[in-house]
Amino acid sequence: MKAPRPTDHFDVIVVGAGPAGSAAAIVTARAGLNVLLIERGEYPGAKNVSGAAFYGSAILNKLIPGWWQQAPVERYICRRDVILISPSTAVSLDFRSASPEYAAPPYNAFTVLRPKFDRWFAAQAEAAGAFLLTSTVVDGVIQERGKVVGVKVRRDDGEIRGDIVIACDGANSFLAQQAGLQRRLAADELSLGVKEVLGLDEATIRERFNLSGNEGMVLEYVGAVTDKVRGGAFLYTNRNSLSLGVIGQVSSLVETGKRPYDLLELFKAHPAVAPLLRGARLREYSAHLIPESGWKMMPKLVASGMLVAGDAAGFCLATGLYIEGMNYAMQSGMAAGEAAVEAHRVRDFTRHTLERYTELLWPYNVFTDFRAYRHAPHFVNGERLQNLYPEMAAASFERLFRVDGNAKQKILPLYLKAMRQSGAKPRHLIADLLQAARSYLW
Amino acid sequence: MAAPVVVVAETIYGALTPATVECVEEARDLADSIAATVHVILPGHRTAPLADELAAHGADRVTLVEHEALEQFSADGWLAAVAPVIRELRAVFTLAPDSGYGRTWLPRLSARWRIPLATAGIRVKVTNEGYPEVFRASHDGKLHERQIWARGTAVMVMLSPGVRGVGPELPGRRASVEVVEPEIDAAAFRDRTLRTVPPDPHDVDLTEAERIVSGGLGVGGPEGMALLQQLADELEAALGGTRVVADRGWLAADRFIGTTGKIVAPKLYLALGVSGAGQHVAGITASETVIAVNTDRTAPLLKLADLGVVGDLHAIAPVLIRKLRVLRQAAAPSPAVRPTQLDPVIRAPVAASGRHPHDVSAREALP
Amino acid sequence: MSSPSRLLFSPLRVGNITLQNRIVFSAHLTNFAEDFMPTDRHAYYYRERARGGVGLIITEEHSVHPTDHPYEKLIHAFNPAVLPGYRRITEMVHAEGTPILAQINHNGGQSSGMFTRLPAWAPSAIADPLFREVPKAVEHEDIHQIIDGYATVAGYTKRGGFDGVELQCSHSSIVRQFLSRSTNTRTDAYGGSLENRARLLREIIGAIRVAVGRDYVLSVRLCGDELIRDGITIDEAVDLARLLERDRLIDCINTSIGTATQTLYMIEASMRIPPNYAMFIPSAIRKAVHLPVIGVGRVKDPIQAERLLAEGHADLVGIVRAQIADPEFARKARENRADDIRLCLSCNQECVGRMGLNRWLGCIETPATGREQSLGAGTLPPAKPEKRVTVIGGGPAGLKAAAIAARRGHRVTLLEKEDRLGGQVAWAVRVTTRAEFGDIIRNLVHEVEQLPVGIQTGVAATPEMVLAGQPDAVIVATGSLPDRRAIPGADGPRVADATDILAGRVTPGRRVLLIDRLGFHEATSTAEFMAEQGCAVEVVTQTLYVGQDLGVTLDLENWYRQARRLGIRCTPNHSVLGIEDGVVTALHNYSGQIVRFPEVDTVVLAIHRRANCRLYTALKGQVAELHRIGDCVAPRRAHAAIIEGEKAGRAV
Amino acid sequence: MRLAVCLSLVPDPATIDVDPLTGEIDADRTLHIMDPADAAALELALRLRGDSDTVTVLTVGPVAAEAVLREALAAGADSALRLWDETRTATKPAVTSLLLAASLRNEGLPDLVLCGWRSLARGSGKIPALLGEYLDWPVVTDVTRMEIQAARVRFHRRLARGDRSEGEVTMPAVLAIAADGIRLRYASLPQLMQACRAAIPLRDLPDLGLSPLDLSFPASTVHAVTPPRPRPRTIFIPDSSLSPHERIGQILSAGAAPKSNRVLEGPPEEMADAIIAFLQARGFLDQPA
Repeated sequence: MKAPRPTDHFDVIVVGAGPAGSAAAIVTARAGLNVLLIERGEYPGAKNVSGAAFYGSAILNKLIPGWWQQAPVERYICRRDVILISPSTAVSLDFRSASPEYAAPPYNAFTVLRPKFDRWFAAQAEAAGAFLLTSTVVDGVIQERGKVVGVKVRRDDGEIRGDIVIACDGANSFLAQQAGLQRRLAADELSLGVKEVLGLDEATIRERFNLSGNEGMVLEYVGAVTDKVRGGAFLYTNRNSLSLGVIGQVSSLVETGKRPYDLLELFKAHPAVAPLLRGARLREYSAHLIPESGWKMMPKLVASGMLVAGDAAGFCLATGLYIEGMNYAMQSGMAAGEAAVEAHRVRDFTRHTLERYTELLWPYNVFTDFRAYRHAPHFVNGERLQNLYPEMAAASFERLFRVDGNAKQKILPLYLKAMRQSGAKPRHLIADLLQAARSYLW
Repeated sequence: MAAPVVVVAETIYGALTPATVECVEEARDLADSIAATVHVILPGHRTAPLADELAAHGADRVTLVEHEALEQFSADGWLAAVAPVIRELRAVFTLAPDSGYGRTWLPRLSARWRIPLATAGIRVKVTNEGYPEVFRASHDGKLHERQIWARGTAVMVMLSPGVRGVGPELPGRRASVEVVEPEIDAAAFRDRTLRTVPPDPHDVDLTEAERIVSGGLGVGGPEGMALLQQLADELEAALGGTRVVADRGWLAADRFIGTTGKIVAPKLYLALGVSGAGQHVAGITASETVIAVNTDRTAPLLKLADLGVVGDLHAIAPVLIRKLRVLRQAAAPSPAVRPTQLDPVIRAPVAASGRHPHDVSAREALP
Repeated sequence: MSSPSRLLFSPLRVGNITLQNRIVFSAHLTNFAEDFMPTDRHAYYYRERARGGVGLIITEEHSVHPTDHPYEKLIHAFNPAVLPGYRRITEMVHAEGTPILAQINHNGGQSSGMFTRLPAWAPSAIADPLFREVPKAVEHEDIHQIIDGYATVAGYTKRGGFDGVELQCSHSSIVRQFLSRSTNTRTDAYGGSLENRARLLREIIGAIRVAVGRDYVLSVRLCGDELIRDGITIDEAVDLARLLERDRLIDCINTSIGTATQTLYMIEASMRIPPNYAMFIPSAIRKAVHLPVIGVGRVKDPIQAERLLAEGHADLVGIVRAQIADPEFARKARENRADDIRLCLSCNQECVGRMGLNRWLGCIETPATGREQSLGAGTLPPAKPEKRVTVIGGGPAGLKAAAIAARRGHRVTLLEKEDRLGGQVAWAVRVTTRAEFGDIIRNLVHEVEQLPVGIQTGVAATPEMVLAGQPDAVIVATGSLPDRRAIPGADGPRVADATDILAGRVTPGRRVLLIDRLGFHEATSTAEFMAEQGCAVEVVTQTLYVGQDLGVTLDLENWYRQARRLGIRCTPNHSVLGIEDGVVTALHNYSGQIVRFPEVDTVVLAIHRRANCRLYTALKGQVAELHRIGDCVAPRRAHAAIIEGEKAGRAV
Repeated sequence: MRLAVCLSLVPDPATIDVDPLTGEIDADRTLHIMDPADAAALELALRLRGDSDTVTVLTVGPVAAEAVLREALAAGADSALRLWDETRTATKPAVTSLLLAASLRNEGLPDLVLCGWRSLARGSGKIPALLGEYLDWPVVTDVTRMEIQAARVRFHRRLARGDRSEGEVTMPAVLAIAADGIRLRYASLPQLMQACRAAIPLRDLPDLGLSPLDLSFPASTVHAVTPPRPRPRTIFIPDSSLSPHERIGQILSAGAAPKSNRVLEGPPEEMADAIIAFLQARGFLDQPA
């Protein structure tokens, strides 16, 4: 490990050794800058919790070619299910692909266990020359004459000065708020994810999800799985464990008075889910805040001497079809790193020069994706899509496939009957179709 | 005659430690399985009366290593006086309790004589094929390790106390006793034990307390429990109680006795205001002497006690405390044995520690 | 997420299956069979426990041969018609992810020809003390038929979807009779040494392995001490266990104590017998073998079970009556909600008590037991509309009605005139050997405290007070009162009611005569209570013997043992005519003589009570909905009060 | 005064997840920390250090073990040393003690060596005594309190079942600390950053003047790991030579000897005297020896 220069002044201070922080540290360290990477937990990944599905394999491949050969990955994802759930039935769309984009290097996505993955990714930053400082909590930024010049840590004589601070300290970022870049997030802009990791031996996973070798599967559930709470649930297959969790919008949780833990138990007991978990033994339980309303909620990302990236910047796209955070974290981290390197080249760290970061976010397709799907979060969290349509779909399929001697009905009359039963108005349906189209089709 | 199974005994307050008796019984089972004899080595001063107890638990032969300097433990003393006796017996197995004293000198013998030593032993056996086999605890008891050596390897094992429990004495067993008086010079001992101090009743674990004063619903409240605490202090007993008393907060949660609390086996159990419901009684069946005081003549515990007193504890206890105090002062003016107040090392100011990073809980991340 | 019961909920490998926890719902009779076939009742009964989180279920015994039929409702597993019933049971249990074994058995000489009109088969022609019929000493051809029966039935259980079988070699079984010198006096290869006496068992095991193969759990239930003359003792049991382990054909050893037809009271131990009383048996066997060992014997509490595992006495714990009383015992223990478990009283009244009377299995405090399909979990209809319900009386009946009504959503108020809940049960617990009967109230009070029920004690309810609350429905559960009218002179001096003695309202004199017309615990436990305080007690009853119904709850033998120690005189066959100044006169049933008993200091009455229905009659017609439940309808035992409490709670 | 503290890297018990069927530990999810008993020993050493004293920390282990040395340096240790033989993957207590003793002799013998009484890993508790053997020094284990007086150390040590004993030992000596409740102090930022930067010197066998032959000890041949299978404790067994009736009696009374029950009633003075008389009769009131 290259011992960093003994001065207590750093060119770049990155706060938070998650995907965003480590990516920024790698880019800046590779450019020869004197980089400090601070992590609150005993090791990178101790405090980081996310659904552990990583869709940015190709992105990371640019930063670290062939990364999956060295990194601790669980399974490559080549099968995805989206499942509409009602209390007793489930209607699912099953996608499986053996095409090279999915089933051959650089693969499309992986399931990972964050504690192991983050630790490996931060080690790459150290290898690139960044100085990793763990078990240290950053209490705030140091500001002089309206310019961020360092950070204050929760240890004696805990002041470190640096030209640029890149805040990657997760959703509800304390540093961004303290620097005035981000207001406190409202309850409907945040979701609470409650996750469990259940141990299950490899052979049973392969047999139960019919996967062979290192193939992996992602199942995402929408509808009554969260019992009137707006949100969804997921189940990912790891090598010898399952990650499963429930995500509920905080405002909706507060309204319904439901506890996330109860929702998780409800989800695990659902007839479509329980058989998948039989014999699995609880290993870990954790909770995590997810910034969800995307484009609308984007904070100011730049101040003089400071950038915000990753979840701290709200870069978490949850559109029902996609639940992706880690890839955008990495992209924003790399963009912030590049902006910091360029600022150092011109030795100017004012907000004006650092705005380069936001410009870079377009070619890095962070802003492009978020703007394209700016309507999706609102649409996905709509009351009707969350609870009404899944029931309708389940009821109509139930009706469709039941053989009870009565005359068979065509799909449209059947669907209209299901709609009347569930009290949905046709004009709502049309409005929703339009909204869906705007969100996804064009 | 097959090589013996040797046990190195330990004593405290002039009696055999329970862990020693367990080792003798383990040695007896082991010796029976390989048709060997059990040979116990008992270092100390004036320890002859203990030989019969060793025989009753399975010892065939006892060697008393007798010397005044061996009254209190010293590693150098034991190495000088006891090691040669062990060496001479050429034991196939050497057992000893896994105790603080044992861990000071036995590992040195294993290094000197290049004999394997397994500590935190759970069970010692010889497999059907004749290999010495030891199960030991590792990773703080979360795992058991199984170790096997070649046939005929001499093995030393330190057995974890409490692993098998002390069994009943076997009637009619005798052991041949021999005395060895080593020439040793106490002045040359580099380490010495000055005094052994009994446990502090206030924080001893109830399961290990020799004497317990216990309060039930009849105590009436925290003041009643304070009265019982005084009585407990007079008798150098630990304070316990029933579940009801703990539920009402008059007693610490880990001090209630019963099937869902602590199972105790004290020599003296003095219960005041305890009715004796099944759940509680199941926790004290192993008590040697039970005294019960209760206002209700029909209280079940009165019938299970060696001495039952029908009366109000609030009247009887203060009188009892007064009389015990008078008796104690008359008998022994010097204060009861208390450890000298050693300052736990020079107290250097610990760095003004801010909040430890791990104290940051996930909740703080919530809005 | 480590719960205090670390070992109780750690998985264990048994044969080719993995149990999720160490709790076993061990084999016990149910009398659910109809036409000798398994029924839906079995399926729902076992599923309720599987859903409650138990680790392993072992069914009651199924018979392997036509010559085996000691009691009516036995399942004839030798008849292939059992297969649909088997699949129904195993599918419903496996749906909850719980493995299930079938216990298979031949009762041999512990039987008679009553049902089969065939001779009973046994190792030797020694009559069983209970059936008192000399059996036929089986010949070698008969032995081969029995062995084939075992193998065939084992095959059927596998086709029926079971995960394995258990061989009953204790309690009542031809295998036990071959093993025990008390019933096996053969001189051929099947008698004499332990190897010979164990030959039948080892041949059966071999035949079963041929029939079902190695991937099928085979458990053997051995008796550790038959507690009879020349019976099996612990040393033989340990040697037998070593022998079987060396054959390497079995996967697990279950344990037991006593024999079904001589020392049954030591098998299903009542509350008189200390918990863990039989744990020395699995402990000794576990010292000798590496196979998983199941320990059984009045285990009522998860912490007690955890301690047994931690002290190494067993690998698995058989918990039967506690799961008959509360099917969710395992889940509540796993979720650290041990306090919410409805504790079993070990009273034996409605579970094993009904077996002897050829009735289906029930439970004194759980009306759903045996009728899970109609009364089990999830069958409680929500209150529509929600009503204000007033319950008068805090005894078992009132508490149960309040609990059920409140659980359905009614707004319930309960009024009790004493300052403590429990009704008559409060007195029963004063006797040390009956103290655990108080758990029936402890459970109900704990359940009601968790529900929105307004409890007011020390309130003597009057009709005006009840009506003032404008209840939509009233449930009267005011219990019963002493009834002195039945015996002339019973209201005279020096006469007391049994409850007065137990409540301490009356202190008995030195010489006491107790008149018993109930033949049940009220009489015998009061006698014991007084004798322990030094009274000279004589019990007079018109029945054939004192404590006629103690046999049902398996307390008879142990009560008589205690009565003899305390010097209680028992005088049966005397119908009491009257009392006068401490002198009781009675008619001897068979001689017609009038007998005057010597004068005593106190005459105690354990006689029938009368319904306290004053409040009910006063409220009749005044309230829209009025129910009357428990003793205030007709004084009966506690199970009647609980059942009527459930019915009223559901009807409101 | 020169103090040396031996530290070890052990799996954190809170993160150990033992597969109840096979007994294997899931290495992926196991975190490693400085052994709490070693940390207590280090804290005591730091508190003992006077102005002219030095505290050196040593550990035996692969490069990952550097973490404990860095944590020690951050807490204020003066110097750190790692000992390891690259050809090994694991070590045994005898090997660890031999390496430690050799290094202590090489670097110049300290006045006191402190370490934990037993590690949370395999927890043999043999190292202090073995170290004493290889240094020919006296050893004291399970020390809860200590005080240095001239060339001697006064100590309290913990015995079984809550008993304690006081003693003294001449210096130099090896003291194994069992002071649960003492936690290592929390490092300041500059110390932490300096510790992270510090290069940790490594000594292997040649540096210590040892050859692999010295480290060959009679190894146990088979070494299997199983989930804990508790061993049956002693329990009352009815005497099978007695008659069935008597055996049932023993079971009913759970083996307890029948109690000679006596119930008294009377004024408090009388009752107190009766209780005291009873206690004296049973020997509870005569002074302990």
